[in-house]
Amino acid sequence: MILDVDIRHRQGGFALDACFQSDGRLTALFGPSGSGKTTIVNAVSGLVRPDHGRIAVQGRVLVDTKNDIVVPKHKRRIGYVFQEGRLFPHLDVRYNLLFGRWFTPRGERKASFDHVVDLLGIAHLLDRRPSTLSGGEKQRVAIGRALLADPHLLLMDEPLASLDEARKAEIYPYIERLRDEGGVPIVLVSHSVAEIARLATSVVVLSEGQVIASGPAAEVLRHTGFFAQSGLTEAGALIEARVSRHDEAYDLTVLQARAGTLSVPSLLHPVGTSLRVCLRARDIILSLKAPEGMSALNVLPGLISSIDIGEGASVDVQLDCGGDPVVARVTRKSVEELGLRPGVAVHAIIKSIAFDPEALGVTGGENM
Amino acid sequence: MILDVDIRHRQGGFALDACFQSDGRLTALFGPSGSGKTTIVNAVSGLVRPDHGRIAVQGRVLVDTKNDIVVPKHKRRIGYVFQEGRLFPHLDVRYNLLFGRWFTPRGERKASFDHVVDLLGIAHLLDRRPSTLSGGEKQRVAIGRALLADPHLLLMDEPLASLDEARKAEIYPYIERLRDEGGVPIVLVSHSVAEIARLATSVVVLSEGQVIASGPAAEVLRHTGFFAQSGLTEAGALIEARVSRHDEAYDLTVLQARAGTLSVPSLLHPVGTSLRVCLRARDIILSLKAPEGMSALNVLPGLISSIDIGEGASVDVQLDCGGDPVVARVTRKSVEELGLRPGVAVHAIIKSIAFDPEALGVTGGENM
Amino acid sequence: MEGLSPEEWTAVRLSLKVAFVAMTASLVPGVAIAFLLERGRFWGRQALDVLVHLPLVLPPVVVGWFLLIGFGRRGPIGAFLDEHFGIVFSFRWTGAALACAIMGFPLLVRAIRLSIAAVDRRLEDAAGTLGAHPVWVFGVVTLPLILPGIIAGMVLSFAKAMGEFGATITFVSSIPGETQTIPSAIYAYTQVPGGEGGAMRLTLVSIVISIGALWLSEWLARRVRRKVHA
Amino acid sequence: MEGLSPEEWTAVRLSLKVAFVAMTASLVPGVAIAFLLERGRFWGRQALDVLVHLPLVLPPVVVGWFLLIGFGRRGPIGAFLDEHFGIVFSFRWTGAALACAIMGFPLLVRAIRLSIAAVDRRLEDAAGTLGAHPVWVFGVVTLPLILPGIIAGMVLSFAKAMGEFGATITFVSSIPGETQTIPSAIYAYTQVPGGEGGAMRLTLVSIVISIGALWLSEWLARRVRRKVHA
Amino acid sequence: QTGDALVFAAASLKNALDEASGAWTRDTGKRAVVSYAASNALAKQIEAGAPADLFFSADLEWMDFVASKGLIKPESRISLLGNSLVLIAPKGSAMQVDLKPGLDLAPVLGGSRLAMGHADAVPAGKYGKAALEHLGAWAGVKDRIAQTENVRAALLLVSRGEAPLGIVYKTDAVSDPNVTIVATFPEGSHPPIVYPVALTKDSSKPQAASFLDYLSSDKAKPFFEKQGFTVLSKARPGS
Ligand SMILES: Nc1ncnc2c1ncn2[C@@H]1O[C@H](COP(=O)(O)OP(=O)(O)OP(=O)(O)O)[C@@H](O)[C@H]1O
Ligand SMILES: Nc1ncnc2c1ncn2[C@@H]1O[C@H](COP(=O)(O)OP(=O)(O)OP(=O)(O)O)[C@@H](O)[C@H]1O
Ligand SMILES: [Mg+2]
Ligand SMILES: [Mg+2]
Repeated sequence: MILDVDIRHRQGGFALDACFQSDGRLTALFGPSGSGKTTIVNAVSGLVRPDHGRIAVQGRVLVDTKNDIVVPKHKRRIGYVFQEGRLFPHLDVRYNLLFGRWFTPRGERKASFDHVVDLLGIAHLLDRRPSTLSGGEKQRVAIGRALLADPHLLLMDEPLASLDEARKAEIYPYIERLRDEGGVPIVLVSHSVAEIARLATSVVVLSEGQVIASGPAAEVLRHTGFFAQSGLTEAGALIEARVSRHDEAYDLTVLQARAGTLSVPSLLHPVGTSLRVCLRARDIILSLKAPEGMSALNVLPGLISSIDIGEGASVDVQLDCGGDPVVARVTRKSVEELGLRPGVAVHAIIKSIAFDPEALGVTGGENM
Repeated sequence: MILDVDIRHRQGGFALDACFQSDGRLTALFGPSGSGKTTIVNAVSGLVRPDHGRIAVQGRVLVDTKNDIVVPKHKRRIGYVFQEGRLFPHLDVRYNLLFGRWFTPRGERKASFDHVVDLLGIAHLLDRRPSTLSGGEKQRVAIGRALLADPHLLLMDEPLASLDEARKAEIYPYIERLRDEGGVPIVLVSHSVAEIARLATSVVVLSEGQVIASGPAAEVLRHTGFFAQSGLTEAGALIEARVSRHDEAYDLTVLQARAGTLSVPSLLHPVGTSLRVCLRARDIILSLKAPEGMSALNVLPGLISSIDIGEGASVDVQLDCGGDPVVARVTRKSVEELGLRPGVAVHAIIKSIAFDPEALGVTGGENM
Repeated sequence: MEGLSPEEWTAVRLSLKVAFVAMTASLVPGVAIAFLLERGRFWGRQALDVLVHLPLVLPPVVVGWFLLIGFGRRGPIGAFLDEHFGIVFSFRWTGAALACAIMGFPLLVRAIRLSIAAVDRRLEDAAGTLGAHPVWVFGVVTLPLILPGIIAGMVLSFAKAMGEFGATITFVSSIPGETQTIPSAIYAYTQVPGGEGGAMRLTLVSIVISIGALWLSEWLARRVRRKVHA
Repeated sequence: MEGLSPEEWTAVRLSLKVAFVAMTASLVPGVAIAFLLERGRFWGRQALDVLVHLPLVLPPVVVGWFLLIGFGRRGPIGAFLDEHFGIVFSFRWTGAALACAIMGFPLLVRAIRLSIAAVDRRLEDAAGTLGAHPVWVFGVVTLPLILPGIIAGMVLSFAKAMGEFGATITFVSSIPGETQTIPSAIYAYTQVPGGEGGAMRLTLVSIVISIGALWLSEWLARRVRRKVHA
Repeated sequence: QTGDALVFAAASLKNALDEASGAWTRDTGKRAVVSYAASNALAKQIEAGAPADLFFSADLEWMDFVASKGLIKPESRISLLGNSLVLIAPKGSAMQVDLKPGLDLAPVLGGSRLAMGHADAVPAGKYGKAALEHLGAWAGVKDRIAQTENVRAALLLVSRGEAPLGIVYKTDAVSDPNVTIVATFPEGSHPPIVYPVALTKDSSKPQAASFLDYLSSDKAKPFFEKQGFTVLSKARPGS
């Protein structure tokens, strides 16, 4: 078990009672503002000492109030990207970045300074003081500082909230690599379901200090209901696919999943790479017949396995497309008009363009 | 002209040279991290005194370095939601919220305390100190503080970045009302094109201290190219529609635009309300024939007016649907396979579900 | 050890009064000058800084001597104040308070300056955008935030006033009931062989008073800190 | 006004040495005690606080007298230090430095305490999560952040040492070349007819030195502040 | 410096002793180092083991204190100097005071103060109090005195015009052009004003003894007399 948390903690009028396990290499904490995400992350990092309970990371017990074990924070080797930056004002960016390195045993200094600096686009800031940085620049330096401490666990509290999409798109693959190759498990607090869908292997959903759902990302995300309160339509199915060829004429890449082939805007990954693909429920159109003369390139035939009628106009139709689970979110009206019900054969239509970089993540092969 | 900015300013190695006008009631500043958004907002609020130039808000000159005019910040009546909160640590939430009110002439105190507190969901925090609030809670209080000062201009620097979708969905309509009814013009810094598409009437796109595009939101957003660098696919056409009826059986609302009728998940707006609808280019499928047996409820017939072939796999196809401009983003492959070219008649297909609350904003009628 | 004599009690009461008045009276000018020195960029700032520090740098007797020359009945400032406002310092407890206030002033100002330097000016900016005139910003943002420094400065000023002797006795001499503070009384004891008992007695009283003052200040500081950081 | 006599030069040099040593020597204990008082929660904290403030509360002569009793050759601490470490304070310049250090100690400690209270503890937490042991956190985060307070404390301590008279002359007398500092020399001048000139001359020297010290400290503080806030 | 004689002397002797020791050094090549402070402080320092060779006190009381602790060589003790006590007023004052029994200073002072050394602590103050008591004037002015830390401060108060009258030593009064001597207290009205000097018990430096000899010799006399002291002891044969 990578992360094993079972804590109770009071903060003024707020009571946290969180119990979850995660063996995901990237655990996303999701929940509305004030639901206790930062408190959990603080407890794991050692900034908050929980009133009761136990926290273990990769089998190492960090807190066990019953046995009076509380590992001091500097011995936890946990890289923490704070929600509010917390850069050292008296050090320039370079020394902020190198701070954790001073305290990392020489043999464990793996992260490459130049690489991290490059990735985060902060090379031109190295000699500046934090007070002269813009909001997003500060956040990038904070990410770099945590990464360069070569932590055994990385806690990221909304690290990308103030970054633009272009920058995010550059950082996502790095986080994926950390997750898959570096062997550094990550806990990510995020409000963005798209981000979670792309990055998380496990998801913990919090509400008012309680865990209301937790489990592998693919499972939690399929139940769009958890996210209904968030007014979100980013949820959907996560399926695994493999790069089968590159169509250079049209700048497309063709992926092979169990459900069928998918054409997506060209990717740099070599043929054979395993990818996780998020098929957002809201992007999928269902059709009784195979469509013709349409711009949508991806058509996945499947059978309706179940229909979850929720509140409001929308209905989640669960399909089985050659073994891959797919969810389509359509209107109740369409369900009635088309006579959709379990067992009916349909075609799931998805535009290639819908696969923006956020929807496609690299996977180590067994990350779902 | 609501906002007239023409300033040059140096900050260390960064040079801002921004010139733009906006008569939009909500002007969005968009640009990558470090492009100078906060610097512009600071200059407007009076926190930064630009080296050269002129700033006027609703005809009132705030800065004119040529004529040595610099209105002191406390006389500008500008509500500023800072990127980093800046709550007063020695005052509890209530007095933070009421702070600006002390300095507002009695007759101009229009914002209702209870209403703002309710809207932001911070009623239970009123007696707390800022240091005990979570990140999102702080941000909400900061928004409330600026609103309750009854400003003549509202500056919001990424105010919603750390808020969850549910909270955002509650706040958006309020910002719209402020924009449309209150007569308070707003400048919004945001990384989210969806947010901009929903809220902005004018957009200013910045890059490295320079304005690279500015104008009415509908126009700027149609050129998805500006956002290409942001890896975004949220751009699209903004069209105006009117609520024509509510279909209670299916929880749908039917809108009438020049392009045709649109079914969207049910809205609370009464029949006759004017709405701005964002037809995201990435959500639109083009079909040569009218589709049949498909779950997508909205089909808008139109003529291709032009095709912008960009780099990569995607192509923006501009349509004229009964006078409304519509953009569809499809693959180059589809364009060739379907033989799309200017003059060809096509059907634009959009799922009802694609119209999530972010895509639909109320408009005063002439906000585009 | 016996109790205090009535004369000693008078000295104790007088010392408390003098220290309290010295502390209170130097508060407003202290905050103002701390603000000027920390934030101001004006001609003569450096000179003002030196002036404020002088009472610390010079032997107290010299300060008393300068006070006598300046604020004495015949001194230019003293004569002016006497003529126009009827304020007399010489041989009055007010003179003792003035001497104590001046001797404690550098300590008060430094403490407040340090607090002002630590104020996050972005909060003041925020208050400005909310419509607060700089004077209001000072009153409702800066001042509450520097309260810990003001309290520390007051403690130092009060403590210094309790112990000040050289400048006071030089300026206003030692008149029982009027200007004879605890230190003057202790001084008198130390000047006669065998006076140690009396000196110790009064020293103990001083210590007890300072314990009280420190306790009070800590309590206040805790309250303030709770307000700001809790 | 004539120049200084060789004797006066000796006093000036000695005063500088004494003030510098007093300031330097009290730095480390000053920081440590400020830290203890500001952050510590231990039994006797209040007593330590009172003890640190005593030199301010008591008349300097009394402090000098306590020093004489405690650190004199016949005093318990003085005898002990002499026997075991060969450190002698009585009637040496080291004694003058000790007296000045002790008189300036409350000022130094207060300034540093104020700075410590203003440190954003979340930064220290951040350093902790990056693997820094609390001792390192103190060294690389807290200490640099409290530098302005340390500088202010050093200024106060130095200035106080330049002006300290009562405790010094009581403890180590006023032996030219060994313990006669500027203030003692000024005092001697004020005790005889015609000494005003000499007293003024030395007073001016004191003022000039304090201008230099203040200028230096401001320069240092600006550098530090630029480091932290620029 | 180890060979130099270390003299602990009352601060009021500074001018005279500086000149005397300078002359002595010129004559003999030996040096005396003088530490000037208040007599009481010096006495207590000697008690605490100060390395002083010679103690030159401004009054008998503190010399007696040291002597009672056995810290001086009694045989070396000399009452070297004398002084007299005067009543002074600011220059130009038309004040007339006759110092005879039955004196009442209160009306002369008006609403103001009589400046003098601390009546219980400073030697000049103690002598002044004794004199006023002797003249029967103490009760009348007891509440109107401004007691100073040392006699020079009392002089300053009168010299600055803060106080209309003051009691100081003649040595101080004659040197200040801003005051005039109104009257001199009769010899018998107060204990004799005496400046005793003695070698300390631990003093072993020959220079100290020779400096003491020099001070009590005729050669040193002019230096003291120039400052207004009367040299009491009979001149001894020069060293
Ligand atoms: N004092 C300064 N010295 C040097 N450069 C500065 C200073 N202040 C700001 N800058 C630079 O100015 C640029 C613009 O900053 P600004 O805060 O306006 O960016 P921004 O567009 O708000 O970015 P973000 O989205 O990250 O908040 C940044 O590159 C920043 O590094
Ligand atoms: N010292 C405190 N006293 C009282 N309540 C507190 C204190 N600290 C935190 N809280 C409350 O605990 C709750 C959880 O806070 P936490 O910071 O964990 O939220 P979060 O999930 O990180 O929210 P956000 O997304 O807004 O950052 C909040 O409601 C907050 O108000
Ligand atoms: Mg949080
Ligand atoms: Mg910014």
